[in-house]
Amino acid sequence: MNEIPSVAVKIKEIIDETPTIKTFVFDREFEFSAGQFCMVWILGVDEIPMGLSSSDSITVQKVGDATSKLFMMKPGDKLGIKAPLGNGFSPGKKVLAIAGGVGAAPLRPLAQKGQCDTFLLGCRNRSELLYEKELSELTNLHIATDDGSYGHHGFVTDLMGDIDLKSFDTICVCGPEIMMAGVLKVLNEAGIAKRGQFSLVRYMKCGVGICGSCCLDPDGLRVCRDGPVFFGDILLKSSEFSKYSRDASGRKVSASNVH
Amino acid sequence: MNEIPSVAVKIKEIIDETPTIKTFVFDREFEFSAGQFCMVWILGVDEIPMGLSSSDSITVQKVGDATSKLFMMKPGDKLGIKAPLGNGFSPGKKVLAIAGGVGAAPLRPLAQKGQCDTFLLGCRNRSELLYEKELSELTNLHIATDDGSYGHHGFVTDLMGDIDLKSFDTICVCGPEIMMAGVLKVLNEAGIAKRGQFSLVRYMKCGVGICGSCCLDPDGLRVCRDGPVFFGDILLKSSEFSKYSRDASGRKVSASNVH
Amino acid sequence: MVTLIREDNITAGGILMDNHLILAAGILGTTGASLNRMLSNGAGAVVTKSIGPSPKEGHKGPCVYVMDGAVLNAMGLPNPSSDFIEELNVLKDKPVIASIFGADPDEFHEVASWFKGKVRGFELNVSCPHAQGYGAQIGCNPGLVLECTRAVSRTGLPVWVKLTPNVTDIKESGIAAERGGASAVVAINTLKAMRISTDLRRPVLGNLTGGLSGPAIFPVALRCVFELYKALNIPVIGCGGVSSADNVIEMMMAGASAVEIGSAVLDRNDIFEKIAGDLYSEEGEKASDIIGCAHE
Amino acid sequence: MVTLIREDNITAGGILMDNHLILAAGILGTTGASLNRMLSNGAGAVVTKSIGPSPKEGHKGPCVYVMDGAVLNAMGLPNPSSDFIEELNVLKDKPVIASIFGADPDEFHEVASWFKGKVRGFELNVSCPHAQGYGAQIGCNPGLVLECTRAVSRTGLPVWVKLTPNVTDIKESGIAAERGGASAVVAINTLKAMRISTDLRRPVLGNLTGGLSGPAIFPVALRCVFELYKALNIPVIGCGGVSSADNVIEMMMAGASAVEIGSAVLDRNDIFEKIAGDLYSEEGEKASDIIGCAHE
Ligand SMILES: Cc1cc2nc3c(=O)[nH]c(=O)nc-3n(C[C@H](O)[C@H](O)[C@H](O)COP(=O)(O)OP(=O)(O)OC[C@H]3O[C@@H](n4cnc5c(N)ncnc54)[C@H](O)[C@@H]3O)c2cc1C
Ligand SMILES: Cc1cc2nc3c(=O)[nH]c(=O)nc-3n(C[C@H](O)[C@H](O)[C@H](O)COP(=O)(O)OP(=O)(O)OC[C@H]3O[C@@H](n4cnc5c(N)ncnc54)[C@H](O)[C@@H]3O)c2cc1C
Ligand SMILES: Cc1cc2nc3c(=O)[nH]c(=O)nc-3n(C[C@H](O)[C@H](O)[C@H](O)COP(=O)(O)O)c2cc1C
Ligand SMILES: Cc1cc2nc3c(=O)[nH]c(=O)nc-3n(C[C@H](O)[C@H](O)[C@H](O)COP(=O)(O)O)c2cc1C
Ligand code: FES
Ligand code: FES
Repeated sequence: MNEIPSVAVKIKEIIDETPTIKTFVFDREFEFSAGQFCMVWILGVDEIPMGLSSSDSITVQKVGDATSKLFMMKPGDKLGIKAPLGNGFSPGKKVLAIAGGVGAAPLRPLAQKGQCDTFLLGCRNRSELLYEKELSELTNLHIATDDGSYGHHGFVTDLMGDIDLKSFDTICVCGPEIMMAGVLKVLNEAGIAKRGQFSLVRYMKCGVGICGSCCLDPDGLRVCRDGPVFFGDILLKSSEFSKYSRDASGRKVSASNVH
Repeated sequence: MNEIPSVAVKIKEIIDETPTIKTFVFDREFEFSAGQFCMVWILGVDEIPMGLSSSDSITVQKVGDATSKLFMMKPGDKLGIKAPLGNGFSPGKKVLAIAGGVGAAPLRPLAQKGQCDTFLLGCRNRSELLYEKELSELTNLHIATDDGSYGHHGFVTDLMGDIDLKSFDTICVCGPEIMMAGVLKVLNEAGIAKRGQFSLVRYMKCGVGICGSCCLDPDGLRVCRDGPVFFGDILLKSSEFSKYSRDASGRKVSASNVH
Repeated sequence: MVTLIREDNITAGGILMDNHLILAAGILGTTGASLNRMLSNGAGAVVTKSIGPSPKEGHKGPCVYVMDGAVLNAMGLPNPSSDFIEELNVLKDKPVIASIFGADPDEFHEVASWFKGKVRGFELNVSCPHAQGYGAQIGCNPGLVLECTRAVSRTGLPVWVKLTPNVTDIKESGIAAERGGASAVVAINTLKAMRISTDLRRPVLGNLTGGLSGPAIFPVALRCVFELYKALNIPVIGCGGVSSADNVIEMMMAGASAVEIGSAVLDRNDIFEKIAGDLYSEEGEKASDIIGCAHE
Repeated sequence: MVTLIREDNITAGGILMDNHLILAAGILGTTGASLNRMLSNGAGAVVTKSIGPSPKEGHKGPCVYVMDGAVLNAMGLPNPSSDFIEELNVLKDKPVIASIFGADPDEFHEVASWFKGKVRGFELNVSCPHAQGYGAQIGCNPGLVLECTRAVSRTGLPVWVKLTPNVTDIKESGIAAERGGASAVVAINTLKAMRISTDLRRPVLGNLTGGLSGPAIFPVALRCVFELYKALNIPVIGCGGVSSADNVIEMMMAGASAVEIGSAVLDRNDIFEKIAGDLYSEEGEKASDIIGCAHE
């Protein structure tokens, strides 16, 4: 086995993206491909998985202990980063990205690398919109808000009707699992489930593929090592996707609690 | 640190060289340069250092427990060999080899590789003569016996007077330490101590340079790792060479007990 | 290389398995699907994540630190407790061993009772080096080891006792397990260890110290197997740092009847297939001729 | 990388040395010349081969087995006993620590008495894992550790006690040493371990089992230093698997006041020069700010 070091980084800049989301920029870059993630060690608190939102940043939604501690940090503070981990997206020629909420984070590098043609971005309301300016410059950006405060009033899946899905070789998706299930359903109906690539979230204790806390039913695929990105046809066969996940102890939690 | 494996070899052939010396031929070859040695693990008994007398053999004089056990072995029996160890000879263009007794063993590969012009071989009596036929074919061989039963009657050092020492770029020497001291004295008087390369024997416990049992005074050079071959000018400065050595416990033993 | 001939009905410590290679406890053993995957990938039997009397979330991260040739972990025995039983539904009639833990003989017995009819046997975790009140805190007390073993033996299923190397004399723990009615001992669990990030000036594990596994501990595991084989009459299952077929043979020569593999799954997920492929051959020897042969 | 600033008068456990790097006992420590060479090659102090009450030839070979990143040895404490004293003549006024062993407090005291006026202090070997009646057989008995330490303390010279990790709780041994008057504890000696040649079907050491050293044991050594630093008031000297300047810093962060280096001499004979070159710099921090800082 080869070392997976926890590299010390300094926070160089903290960007307020939305009232609940911040981007933390590090003082060093990591080689990675879009969709790969890192384990972020918040000293004295916990180590948590985060998608790389660029070669030197993570974009974090505050949801609990560790993310709250992160939100209290200041430029100059240090973190330990294990990166890159897992398998990212495999973008084809023409790529459609579909994001819900902070799910835009791991998709953003596709846009930055010029690998994304069209971007469908959904969120609760206008203030929760992530990377709008950047994405509008780099991609053909379509927006939907749950409350209609901006763009299309409704779900991001609605936007899929407006575009020629079949013209895309790859559809990269990240967001709440119920939203991703909706996307997969549309793709499946269009007969192109295989073109869909979905970035999943499961409770990760080790992040490197040894502990088993992130395994998916029914094949035992590890989200941290075999994923986090899975092809649509694989997920169609999953008895777990969009139905349940497991918590830190390994007990099942139904999908309504899955963000 | 890199592994130094104890390679299992089968004894393929046992050659009776003299009444007290046998050559054990292995079923596998080792890359080495003349003068390098191996640690021979005689199962259940001990592990002892032996010069490589060719890429697949050692030539052993029976002197004690381990060598006696070796003498009882038969073709097909197994040994563990760590090889090659230490630093061998660095032969120049024209090489003179001077051997006393079983000291011919580590010098023999020089002859086999065509790197040896002249070979002075000394031993107790005719029956103790080692490799005579082979060496006479490969080199310009001169022989001396202590009892005069063959060749020159006297010491091998006497033979040095018969040849043009200064015509040799390198003089490779192995034999009892008192004999090697004699050779070094002659070389030094001729002003060419530096051309002499001497293969030393010291009590070795590890053979790999970590335990310190084989260190030479006054510089602490390790015979197993920095040697076993040392240049004449280094040995001229040695307070230990030809005077004493140390036994298994590290106590000094005077040179009369050094073989 | 020395190889084994494939034999039918391989049993070790009273448990029938498909080959001599067993997935170690706590490695990809949290779900039935994952255990099933390891069986499909060539494991001859699998040990579950250690299950205890009540659900545990485990320690805060970092929980695992991977080094060159070694792994450090302090998971803190996260487990879903009795909820785990339903994971076994997909493993019917498969060679599954339940790893269990508790704070005392009663807890061990209670947890064991959930598994009756669902597994081929038990492995008692009395050896985890980083779980307050559990694991090694029991394992270093031979009296408690004996009592816990006896409590689970009452189930009638084979009981393996997994020992900690973090004791002055592992043979004492082994003898206690044997006296308590164990069918086998498993040696070893992890070595108590730690690393510090010099850049961050902090231990790299959330729990500060943890357990060392992987190739680095193989020589220690081998020594424990060797000592236990000599001291006990029940079989010894080797565990610790095994990452090749030759390591398996070496463990068996030291006295192991079968071998558990954990950290090596980091190298490749199909490590069991790979090792089994190298381990068995037509010209192989009988396992019984290899087991303990280094004692001559 | 974190570095140290070169300071004058570096002392640890009452012993003045030239830098924080010490040659470990039994490594190239059989002769005065060899110890001298290691000092010239950059060691800040040297520990001698362990010297006992009567000459010993040690175990039959093989005595050492070198693996990738680890060394196994069973030398069997070969030593010339009192004959060793004359080896120290070439080491006058140099930072030399005598490693000594005995079977009981009286033997320890007797051996220590030979060294008065010749060394800066003692290191008691109560930790060698493969010497019948000596070493770890004393080290795992806290009462004996205390008595032996007290016996040598009577010489008035600083006494370091080198501890074995092959015990259930190394803190107990450390506390015993502290009570006995030790100036420091050294952690750790080797881990009890073995390897078997599968081709030859035999343990690779003449003594069957031996002691594991080198990088593989670094995480165990670090944990021991960390635990002892927390439990004791006397300084801890780190030892075990150190092979780089960053390892030295890591040991010091765990609580080591200085660090011993053994097996790494296999990589390069000038390992002390190399590590010291990397360890010290103009922009370095004070050692006192680094020692124990991982305890925050
Ligand atoms: C591959 C991957 C990529 C991710 N990328 C991002 C990202 O780019 N931006 C972002 O904001 N979030 C991301 N997440 C989710 C993020 O890991 C959790 O929000 C975070 O761990 C919550 O930690 P907490 O201590 O603040 O919350 P807690 O108080 O611990 O719990 C809040 C919720 O977070 C989830 N959670 C907690 N710890 C973990 C863990 N170790 N692994 C997975 N989920 C956990 C739990 O399901 C829980 O319901 C990603 C998760 C995964 C698995
Ligand atoms: C680099 C080197 C190359 C050698 N090459 C040869 C060779 O090619 N042929 C040959 O016959 N002999 C060679 N020897 C000497 C050989 O190692 C000893 O004769 C042998 O170890 C004796 O072992 P024993 O058990 O039979 O003798 P013992 O009964 O142990 O003792 C007999 C004598 O052998 C010496 N000896 C014993 N063990 C060792 C040891 N571990 N290291 C060094 N000396 C030891 C002792 O000084 C002792 O006086 C070499 C020695 C060295 C150091
Ligand atoms: C991440 C991880 C989790 C583990 N969890 C458990 C556990 O729950 N119960 C247990 O008995 N051992 C557990 N272990 C120890 C392993 O089962 C095994 O004894 C140890 O890792 C040595 O084997 P290896 O070197 O092949 O990994 C765990 C080890 C690791 C690395
Ligand atoms: C060949 C060898 C001989 C040793 N001899 C001794 C000894 O005589 N006394 C002692 O206290 N420790 C002895 N040790 C242990 C070392 O001093 C040290 O504690 C151990 O090797 C761990 O450090 P390292 O990993 O840097 O080698 C020996 C170690 C080796 C490898
Ligand atoms: S988080 Fe441990 S296996 Fe995925
Ligand atoms: S024999 Fe050990 S150093 Fe030379």
